[in-house]
Amino acid sequence: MTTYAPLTLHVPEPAVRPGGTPDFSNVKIPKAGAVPRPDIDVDPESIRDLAFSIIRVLNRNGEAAGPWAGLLTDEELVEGMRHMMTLRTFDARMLIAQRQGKTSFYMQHLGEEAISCAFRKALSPGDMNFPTYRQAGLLIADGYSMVDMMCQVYSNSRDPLKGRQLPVMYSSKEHGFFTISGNLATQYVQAVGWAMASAICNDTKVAAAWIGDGSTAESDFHAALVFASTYKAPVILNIVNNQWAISTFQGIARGGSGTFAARGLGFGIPSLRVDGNDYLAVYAVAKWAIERARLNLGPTLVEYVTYRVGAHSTSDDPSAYRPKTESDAWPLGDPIIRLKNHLIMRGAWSDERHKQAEAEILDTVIAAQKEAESYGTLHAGGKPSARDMFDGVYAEMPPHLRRQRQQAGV
Amino acid sequence: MTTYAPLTLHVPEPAVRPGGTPDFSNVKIPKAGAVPRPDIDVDPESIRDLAFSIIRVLNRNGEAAGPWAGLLTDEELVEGMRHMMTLRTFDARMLIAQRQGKTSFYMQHLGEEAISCAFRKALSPGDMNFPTYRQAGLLIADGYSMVDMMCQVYSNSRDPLKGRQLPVMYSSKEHGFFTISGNLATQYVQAVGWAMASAICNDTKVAAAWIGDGSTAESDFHAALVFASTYKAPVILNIVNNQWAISTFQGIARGGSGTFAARGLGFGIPSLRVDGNDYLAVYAVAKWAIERARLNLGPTLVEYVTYRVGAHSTSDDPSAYRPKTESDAWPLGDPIIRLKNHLIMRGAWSDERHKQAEAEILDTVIAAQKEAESYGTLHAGGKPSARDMFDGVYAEMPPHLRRQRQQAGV
Amino acid sequence: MPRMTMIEAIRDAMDVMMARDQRVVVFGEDVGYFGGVFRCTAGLQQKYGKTRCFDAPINEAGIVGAAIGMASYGLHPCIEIQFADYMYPAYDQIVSEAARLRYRSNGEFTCPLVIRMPTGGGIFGGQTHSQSPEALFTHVSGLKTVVPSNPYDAKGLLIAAIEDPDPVIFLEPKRLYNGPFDGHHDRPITPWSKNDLGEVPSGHFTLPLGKASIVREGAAVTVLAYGTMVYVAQAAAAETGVDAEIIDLRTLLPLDMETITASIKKTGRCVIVHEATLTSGFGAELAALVQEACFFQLEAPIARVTGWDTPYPHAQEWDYFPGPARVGRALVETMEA
Amino acid sequence: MPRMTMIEAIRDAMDVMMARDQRVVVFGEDVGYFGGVFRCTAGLQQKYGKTRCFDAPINEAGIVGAAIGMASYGLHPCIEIQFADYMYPAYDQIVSEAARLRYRSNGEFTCPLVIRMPTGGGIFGGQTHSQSPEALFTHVSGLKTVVPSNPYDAKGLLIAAIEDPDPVIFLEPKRLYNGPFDGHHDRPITPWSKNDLGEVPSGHFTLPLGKASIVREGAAVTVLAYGTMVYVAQAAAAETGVDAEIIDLRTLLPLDMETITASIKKTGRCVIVHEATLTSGFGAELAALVQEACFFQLEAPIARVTGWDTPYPHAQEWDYFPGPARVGRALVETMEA
Ligand SMILES: Cc1ncc(C[n+]2csc(CCOP(=O)(O)OP(=O)(O)O)c2C)c(N)n1
Ligand SMILES: Cc1ncc(C[n+]2csc(CCOP(=O)(O)OP(=O)(O)O)c2C)c(N)n1
Ligand SMILES: [Mg+2]
Ligand SMILES: [Mg+2]
Repeated sequence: MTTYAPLTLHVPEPAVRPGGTPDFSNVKIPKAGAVPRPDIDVDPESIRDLAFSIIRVLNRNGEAAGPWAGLLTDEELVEGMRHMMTLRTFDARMLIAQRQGKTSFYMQHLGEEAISCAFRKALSPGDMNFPTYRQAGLLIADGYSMVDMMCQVYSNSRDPLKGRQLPVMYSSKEHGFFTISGNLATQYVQAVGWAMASAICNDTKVAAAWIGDGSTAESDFHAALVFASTYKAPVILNIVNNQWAISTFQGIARGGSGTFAARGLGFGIPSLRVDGNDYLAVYAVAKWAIERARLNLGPTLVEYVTYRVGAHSTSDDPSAYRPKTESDAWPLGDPIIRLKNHLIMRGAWSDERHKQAEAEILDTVIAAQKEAESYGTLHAGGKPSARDMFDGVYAEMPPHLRRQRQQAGV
Repeated sequence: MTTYAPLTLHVPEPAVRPGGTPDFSNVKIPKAGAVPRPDIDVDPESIRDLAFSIIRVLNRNGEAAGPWAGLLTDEELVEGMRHMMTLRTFDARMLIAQRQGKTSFYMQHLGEEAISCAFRKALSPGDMNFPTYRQAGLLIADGYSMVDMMCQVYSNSRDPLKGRQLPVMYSSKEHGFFTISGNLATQYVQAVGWAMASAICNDTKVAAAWIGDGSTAESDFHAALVFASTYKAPVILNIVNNQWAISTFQGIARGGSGTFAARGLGFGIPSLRVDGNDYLAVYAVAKWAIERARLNLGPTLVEYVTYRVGAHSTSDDPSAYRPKTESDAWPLGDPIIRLKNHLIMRGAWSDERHKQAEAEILDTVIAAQKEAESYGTLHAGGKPSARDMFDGVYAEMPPHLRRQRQQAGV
Repeated sequence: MPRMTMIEAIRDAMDVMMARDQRVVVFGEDVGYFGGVFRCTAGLQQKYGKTRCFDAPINEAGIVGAAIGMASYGLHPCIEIQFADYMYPAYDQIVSEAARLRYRSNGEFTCPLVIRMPTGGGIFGGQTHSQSPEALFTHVSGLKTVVPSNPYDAKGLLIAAIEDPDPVIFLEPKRLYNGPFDGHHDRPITPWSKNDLGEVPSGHFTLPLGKASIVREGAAVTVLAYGTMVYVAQAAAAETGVDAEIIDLRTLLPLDMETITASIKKTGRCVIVHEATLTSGFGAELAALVQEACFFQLEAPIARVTGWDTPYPHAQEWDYFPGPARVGRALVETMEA
Repeated sequence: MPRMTMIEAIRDAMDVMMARDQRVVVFGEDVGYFGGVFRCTAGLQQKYGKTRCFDAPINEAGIVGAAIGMASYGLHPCIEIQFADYMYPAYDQIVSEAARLRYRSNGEFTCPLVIRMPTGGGIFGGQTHSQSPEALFTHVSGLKTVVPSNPYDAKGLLIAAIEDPDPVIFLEPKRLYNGPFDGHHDRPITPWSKNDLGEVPSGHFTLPLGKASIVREGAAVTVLAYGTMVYVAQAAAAETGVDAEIIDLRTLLPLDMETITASIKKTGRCVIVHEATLTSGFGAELAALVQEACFFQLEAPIARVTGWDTPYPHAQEWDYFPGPARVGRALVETMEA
């Protein structure tokens, strides 16, 4: 009989840890424009390789290249850039506010702004997103009131959610933004159910599910893919791969598959990877996937390759687990700078206009913040009442809750 | 703006329902011997097509063909056939016993005998199976006492599990057979954990996880693949695709992927499909996968293509949801007949020897049954005590349970 | 009035609602073409088409999760979990999502969803086909929990549940599907066709969620029970001769404390019966509430008769099941205390 | 004796056990290189290598499921669920598998497994970082449930849990990680380094699972509490002047009924305090047991002071949290009843 060497457990590790030199040489990045654009009714089997590539439009010179380019006008691109800048400014202000003790917690989008901002523009009114906590761009790009957002962050007297939810867990039916759950991945399959309902009702609305790289490991991810695949639900299954899940690098969730998009292959779902820091590429792929859904061709899985430049949340300090300069080494650059360069190259933008826009946006955000703070912050000023705490557990308050509210004396 | 046609929900349906003519023309069956046998350390990416083919050894003429053939001696094959015949006879007797009211419930293997019987022979002592309720061949082929199995089925005074478990939910650590759970899929990821433990301890034992086609839809299936892929656990991930999950055809679990083996592709796990009614093919593929695991090359996913000829369980009547003659039309034949023909062709067997073996086996099974029944059946004769019910909830009985046992007066 | 089994009454409730309301959809494992392993949805796919009644993949989290998405869209899903023992994979979706959707979105998104599941033992189903997990639902704010004990109630309560704007857990004691069962497993069984409670109005009618029913009036001791235990309690009262007032709770949450309190103020004694394990079972909550509301009227400790704190065994089913002998003993002891 | 925070004591318990026993492995989300979001496992990977302490994918069912497989192999996993609020996806593995392995295999396969999870509110964590799901564990036969309230207990109980041959749920009140907390959120916080209970022996020692501790002797009323509520109860007693005997249960299951009963037979009154929602909370079981064991000694209804039956809100955290004012009121009312 053969004798075998002892087994050993493989525990994946990121290439570099604090103290080391950032290294993304393992991230294979195809040239902008290199990946073909398949027909909308393509056989998923024939585009398996798209799950292992990266669809890119903007090249290093800021030019738009290839078959996925050419969908947006200058005005639309300028608007897109304003959305991203607004989101970044919003984040910066709320981070400071949190540090000032005006709220308990905040989560920013730094480096990932293109994804939610561009995706929103590819949707139609009536469509529904089932977002995670890192897609506020869906709201900004749809014109949701920043004051309302801030009131939610502050849990103040005008908080649309009456102080019940953790900051950034927004909800806006009107803006196609499903109430965020703090529990990871749970909403991925709800998005599929919502899309199935649209099909059952013979409507034309589509749903977009959102999840992070780390959260694809959750079992609800599987439930979503099974249901989407079986019932060909009109849903876009978005995976935002920002390389990190708190302190855990994406290799722990991804394991031996080269990419997260590969997960879709086992379900016969067309699975694409896209440069998540490229507004044009995100928009183009989103458009393609949304069109497929709306034409009843079923689900599409999209992996957005990006990098979480900031901390996971205000409770996190990434210098404990990754090199401080890792984000500088990230090869896909910054989504705002890349779009800015493209617009300048197109002659539709300039450094001065950019500075001016920055100033304007800062003013707008500060004005919103002033207004929001006039309605209170977490520990000061107006706040939701204790009575609000008892409302809305049920449509009609049952006797035991009424009794408890009485006991609470509110 | 484009106007879109109303969406519609796609609900998959089997090709035929009762009243229709069975039709398996959609099942593409490659020739025996046609599928190559990759090197044991093959790059999973390079054998993706194996997830869409079927590895077969025995052809229509009963010959063994191709690169997966030639692993077993005549004696081993005869032994394998005896195991399958024993399992089939065991099932037949227990089915009758259930109908006679000697137990509450039974589940048979009809048509699927090759899978567990052949797989067990490819394992080594110390390896562990995490089976479902349809792999009793793992016990039969390992020489576990049929009397003990029957005592479990009867929940009698000699039931090794003291009447606590539903019939067929065997447990035998000695025979590498993990205690079966009535809950589907839960044990798939436990198998991965067990395999990880073997690697953590630098042992050389491997684990085999088992699941049915329908149960791959469960979320724990995903958990298992994620953990197996990430930690390269020494585990074989078996999927028994017998076409049905109670009344539900496999298309509901499978959705748009062509096969169940395809599920492994998204995890970088080598994924093979094999003719589950071909003892030689099952053995060969099991051997390959087990060798990979033991050489620390990580997990392998194997889909066994077979057909559940009998009812799901004694509580089920399949004529309500599929044509009565569907099993006759099943293109992969019967595992016992196919192995018998092969052995006869090899000159190692004959019709007479087969009949004789049948008679011998029946005698052995009847003798075991007599002995088992002498220890009681569910409603008559010896039975586990009510005291047994209170034991083993914890290693040591806590005070509240002692009090309850007292109250019960046992 | 037509006579129905509990299965037929449940099916009829869904049938009535699917006919009245396009928003009602039904799905679950084996519920489509086949009509469910207990046949509760038989014929519905044929009648309403396969986009309103269909088979689901075996993924309870997915079934509930997809249903939540549908409910938030505006549908009213009425879904089946094949056995209550298999609801655990869906527990996160139920607790963290269905139950809190309305609250956390301040009413923007709601979840009108009914989750049906067969519950309880008495059919030799062993550990994984016998459980009674009601206490795991009553602990969760935002859920309602219903346990009918007869065909009439089952239909009226199920229609009310489907019409309810919030998630309702609908637990169906499977031992009652075909007839009442008083725990005397060795005696012949009476089908619902021979029982008045098998008389079920056709068409639409509802029973309010949150109203108990007094199934036996009595002066000596109040028995709180639901599901199968309602019949066991009746047998125990008959056999011991204890003049028990037996209350069938029907809805565990919201709970009909008015009816309970009134009865105990009258009798001064209380016995609680359920099939689930004792510790942290729903009986604990009942005992806590009763002693709080009726402390000064109580003349004896509140007794609980329940399943033991062990998994539900296969062979020892009748040792585990809280049958009429055990309930009877508790009645007598409570009278003597 | 060294002074430790509760985090350090918990880490020390794992450290001691990993050094003594090769079978002890530690894993969970972010517990490897980084050492856990609450830093409970900091340094363990460095010390014991990454096959004994490692990061897990974000899949709680997978974490528990894999750990069950490891435990059945012979390891003693001590795993972390990042917040108790995220244990629901693993609930099936805990209830249907870990808890029943020994029973259903008649002892052939066992599950020596500790599942640690931070629990409770008080850190503005909102609905999904504040829950106290202990009652969902105490209802499940086969599990033990432990809730330490200070560094000393945390270490002794965690070592006992790791050495236990059966699955133990180890709930860590996160509000106590860095110091005791009596509910006066507007007052400065005392760290464990200034508290005697922060004195923790180095090396190996255990406290038995199933033994409560009397943290304040008193004659007027017995308070049953655990975790954070132990300090709230102490504050309430001090502030109302009610001579309460306060029992820190430490282990909910097995429960130390002896200590409880002895105290209530002495005081004749009982107030139960927990942070979890009221209905079907563990307080219900306590009330049911107490009224059963001490019916004839009780002079007033048993009161429960708990979180309300709503999700744990963000802004209204201190309206939800059962603070010293509410507990004090219950003490006074119970004395006056
Ligand atoms: C069910 C569940 N488990 C764990 C957590 C704690 N948690 C919050 S965010 C997070 C990391 C998520 O990473 P990823 O999915 O990559 O998203 P990202 O934060 O990078 O956008 C974890 C583990 C949670 N919220 N829910
Ligand atoms: C979690 C869970 N859900 C549902 C069931 C009920 N159930 C038992 S067997 C079965 C069908 C399983 O089909 P498959 O996985 O194909 O295995 P097969 O019976 O064909 O071998 C179902 C739905 C269960 N046992 N556990
Ligand atoms: Mg991430
Ligand atoms: Mg099957």
